[in-house]
Amino acid sequence: MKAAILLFPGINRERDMVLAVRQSFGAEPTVVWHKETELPAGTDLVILPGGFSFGDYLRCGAMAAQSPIMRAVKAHAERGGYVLGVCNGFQILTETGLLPGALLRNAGLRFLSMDTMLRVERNDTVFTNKWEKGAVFRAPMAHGDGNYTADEVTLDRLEGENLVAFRYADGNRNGSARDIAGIFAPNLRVLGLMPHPENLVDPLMGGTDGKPLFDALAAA
Amino acid sequence: MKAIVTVMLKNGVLDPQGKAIGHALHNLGFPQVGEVRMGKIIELELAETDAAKAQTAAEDMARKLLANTVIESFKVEIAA
Amino acid sequence: MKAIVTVMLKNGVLDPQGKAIGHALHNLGFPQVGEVRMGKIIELELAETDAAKAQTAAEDMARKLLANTVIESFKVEIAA
Amino acid sequence: MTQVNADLAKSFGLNAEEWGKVLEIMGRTPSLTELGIFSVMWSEHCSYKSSRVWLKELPTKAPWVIHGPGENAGVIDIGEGLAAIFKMESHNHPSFIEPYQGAATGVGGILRDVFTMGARPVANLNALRFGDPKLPVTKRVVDGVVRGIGGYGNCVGVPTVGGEVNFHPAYNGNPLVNAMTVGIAKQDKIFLSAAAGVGNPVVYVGSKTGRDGIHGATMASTEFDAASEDKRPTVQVGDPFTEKLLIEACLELMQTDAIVAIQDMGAAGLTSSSVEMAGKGGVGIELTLDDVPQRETGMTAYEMMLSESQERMLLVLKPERSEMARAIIEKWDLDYAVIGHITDTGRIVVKHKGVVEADIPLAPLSDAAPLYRRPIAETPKPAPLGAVDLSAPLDEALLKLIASPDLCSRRWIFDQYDSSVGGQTVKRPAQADAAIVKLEDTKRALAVTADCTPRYCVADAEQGGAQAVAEAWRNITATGALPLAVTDNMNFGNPEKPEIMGQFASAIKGMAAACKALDFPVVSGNVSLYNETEGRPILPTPAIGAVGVLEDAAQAVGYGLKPGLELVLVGQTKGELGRSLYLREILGREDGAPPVVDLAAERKNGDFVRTQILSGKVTASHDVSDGGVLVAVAEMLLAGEAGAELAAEGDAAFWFGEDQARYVLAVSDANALLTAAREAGIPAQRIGHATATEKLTLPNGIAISLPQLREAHEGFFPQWFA
Ligand SMILES: Nc1ncnc2c1ncn2[C@@H]1O[C@H](COP(=O)(O)OP(=O)(O)O)[C@@H](O)[C@H]1O
Ligand SMILES: [Mg+2]
Repeated sequence: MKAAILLFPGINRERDMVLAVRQSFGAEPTVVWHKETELPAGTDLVILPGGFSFGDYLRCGAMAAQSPIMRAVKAHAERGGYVLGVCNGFQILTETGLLPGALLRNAGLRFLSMDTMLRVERNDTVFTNKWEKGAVFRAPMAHGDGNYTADEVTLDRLEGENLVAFRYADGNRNGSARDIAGIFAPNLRVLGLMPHPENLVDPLMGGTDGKPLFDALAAA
Repeated sequence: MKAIVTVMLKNGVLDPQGKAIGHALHNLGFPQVGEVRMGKIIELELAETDAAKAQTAAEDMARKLLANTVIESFKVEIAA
Repeated sequence: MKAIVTVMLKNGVLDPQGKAIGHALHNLGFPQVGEVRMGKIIELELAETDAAKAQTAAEDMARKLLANTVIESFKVEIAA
Repeated sequence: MTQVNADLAKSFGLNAEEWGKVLEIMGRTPSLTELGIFSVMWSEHCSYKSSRVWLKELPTKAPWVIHGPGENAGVIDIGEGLAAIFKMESHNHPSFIEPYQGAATGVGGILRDVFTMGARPVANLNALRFGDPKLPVTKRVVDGVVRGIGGYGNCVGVPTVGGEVNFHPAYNGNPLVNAMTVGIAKQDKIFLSAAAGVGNPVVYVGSKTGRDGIHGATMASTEFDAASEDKRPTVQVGDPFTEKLLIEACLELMQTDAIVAIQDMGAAGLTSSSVEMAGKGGVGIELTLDDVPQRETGMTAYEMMLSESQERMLLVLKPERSEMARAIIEKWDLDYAVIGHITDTGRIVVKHKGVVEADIPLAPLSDAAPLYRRPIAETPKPAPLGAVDLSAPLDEALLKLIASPDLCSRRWIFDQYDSSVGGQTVKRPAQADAAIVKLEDTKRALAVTADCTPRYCVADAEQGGAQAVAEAWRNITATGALPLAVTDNMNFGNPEKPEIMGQFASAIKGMAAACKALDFPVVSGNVSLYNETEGRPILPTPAIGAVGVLEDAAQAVGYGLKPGLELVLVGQTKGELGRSLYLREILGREDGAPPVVDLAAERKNGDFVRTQILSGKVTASHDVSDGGVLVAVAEMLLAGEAGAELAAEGDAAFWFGEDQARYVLAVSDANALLTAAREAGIPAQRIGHATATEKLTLPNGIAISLPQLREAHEGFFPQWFA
């Protein structure tokens, strides 16, 4: 699997993502500047990492969604390419319309930086097949706007079509609707989630709970 | 001209900031406060002399960037 | 009644958000955009029938909580 | 037109004698812009006029020191061709006026001091002191400061990994916000600020200049009073997004050979950066302000020279590389403008709209800067602690202590700081005595900490100064790392009062002795004076930030306890309760002498502990400081997954005394450790063992359940902000 990591100004977890991908893929991902209009030839997986693209001024992810590279990402997704958005990356995917809903300010209006537990809602996807269904794993979160929201119809559809990827399993700190921490697009090839599996891929940094995500992608 | 774009969360979308402000106002001794909604206001200087054109342009900007119409609604006013 | 409190950064205070929005609008193909300032708007439902009293109360709330008067100024409008 | 005269000079903070010197240097009445330049360069903040004679006493050299004080930040060798670059800086006054922006811009400022030298910032810390938590204003300040530090640090993507927080009524109206940044650079890619090369372009990079913070440097150098309200418009707003761009743009530019010299525009903005760069290089500088990127219309030369708009840098470039540099800066959407050039005149010349607005000889501007050896009055040594009532039950005292604002969990604070961004954080807050941050692509790691105990300093500034250094050294040692160097932030009251200068001088004396004894040189620092409200000074607060190194990050130990381990107390316990938290929180007393700092014992015990850790025999380690041994053990339980049963004999003075140079180590073989200690001549005793139960059993048999302990420890902040 050939991975491209997008770099928008203000993104700050791209190095973390490079480390996680490098470790599982055994190959170096390409980092792509947001002003590019094409993805590198042969890109299978596009990763939108975390951070504060354009300062998250106005709305998280809103300005990044308008970046030139996002047209190529949409085309990639329409072709059935894989896309992973983490934290700000998830926000950018909702702003772009590649995933439904939106991420509002955390219910408590404070930035939340701590470990959280995530439950794997389905394991028959290219992202989650290294976990058991229902498995609970630890993932650090670090966000001010992770409060997932969508209208009831959309939420029901997400549930009905089994598109919820992860739910918070140890309390819902940010106020997300139905404890949703991550969702898939209907083709199961686009995943967005708020917490950071890429920050738990090394025992030295506290554990390897997040590694199955990258191992699964590497094997796909 | 100046365009003033007001962006509010749609009815029915939970407003964590509005809720927190309402709570804080009660604690500060303002029991008369009922629902609170918080939104954004964006003032744009436009190099434009035609109010109708300014209106159209600002609406376009709101749809493309300033508001996320999944959760927000907007309103544009033109001032001289 | 409804009080609408608009809070803007004072003149001369750096507005990083406004700056970034202006920049993004240019990139989106709106060259006519000049200065952009971003502020907050807070809509309060008030259990109050007297407009003058509502105005005073809302101003009080703005001074105490809604605006940071060190760097922001505010304006209150009362709607029915 | 403003009349420039002695009265105006006075309102700018220059006294009659200083004004006389200005006239002598200039040989004429200075222009308003010139007066502004003198007033900020000669302010306490920029000139260190009251503190310089004392700072010279600090040891600053060691074989591993690459650049000591005098540069934007200190630089030390951390092995493998890498350097750690770090400094601490205060933003006290702005943080009281506008807590969010004051703290945020404090973080932004210290980041710039570090990346201007070529380092990628890898860790932020903050040392905070607030007033009485019962006052509503304290809550507002804490909330704003914490949000501001998080708002800025989280956005720029530098993990905030440590810090400290104290409360004391002496900080009412004058909180302390000391921010520290640690960065990493290659030793052969370190950038300095001395300008060179006549004709080389002087380039402005970053945000546009507005009227922000004009006279911020002089404000930071005067006391607070009711009139401070009027100084509010000087508040600066931070733009962390632009800072992030600036970091990336500067680091990218530093990969090339374009830069001759670089300096952030900090306090006194364009004035101090241009004066310092040209002054250090022994050259002259000419600026044309018309080309300065401006955010507002109609700005005057005076305003542009004194503006403290944030997120700006000043560079001297090689002319043939300037177009390439422009391309890099503009790629990051930052302003780039050539605003002058280097000359050989030894003068700073400022032109605006065709008029020479300032023309000042640089050498006298710095050489003739005022330097005061102000009168000092030493604080009398505190009377020895009289009889102390030790009758409070141990369990009740412990629960009360660990729930108190100075000892309770800081989780509510650090949960608002992104501590994992960067993917290198080995030990986060509340896991180890120092935060551990790995150096990417190596096995090495840095250990970083910030420490000071102002309640000791106010009783005995010399002991307090030594203690602050010793505690920082101990915190690094307790992780297994080798302590290398410190940065300091000297926060004191009005230096014109002899008793304040006495505190300052004594603190320096204590710090210097500790730094010498521990081979722990000072490589950078900052002084913040006039920390008073209506004439009442803060507690003397010489905050110490420190950095150590581990050759193998995997060897770092934290203080979380696991069942089955034995607990050994290393170091001598006499039961020193003077100025202890036990005395203050349980008995309502703040008297006696602070604990003695025995630097020889500190060194010996610490070297022993580090050796034990690096030999792999220690599973958990915690230094003993605030609250004494029992609090240390409680913290080890709360950070781990074990209970404990304590066995040592001792009264409250034993369990809560704050004797220095001590550690609690958790090992699987206590006898081996005790034997090794005996052979090294170091006092050590077994005090109990860790259990698989959910409780802490005290020597008297009384047990406290861990949930109860946790509830007491975690309660304060969440309840305060509920
Ligand atoms: N208390 C101190 N101890 C040691 N060095 C200090 C101290 N205070 C300031 N310095 C050093 O003096 C120099 C000037 O400090 P400062 O004006 O705060 O730096 P900057 O201009 O980068 O803000 C720096 O090199 C700093 O490290
Ligand atoms: Mg500097």
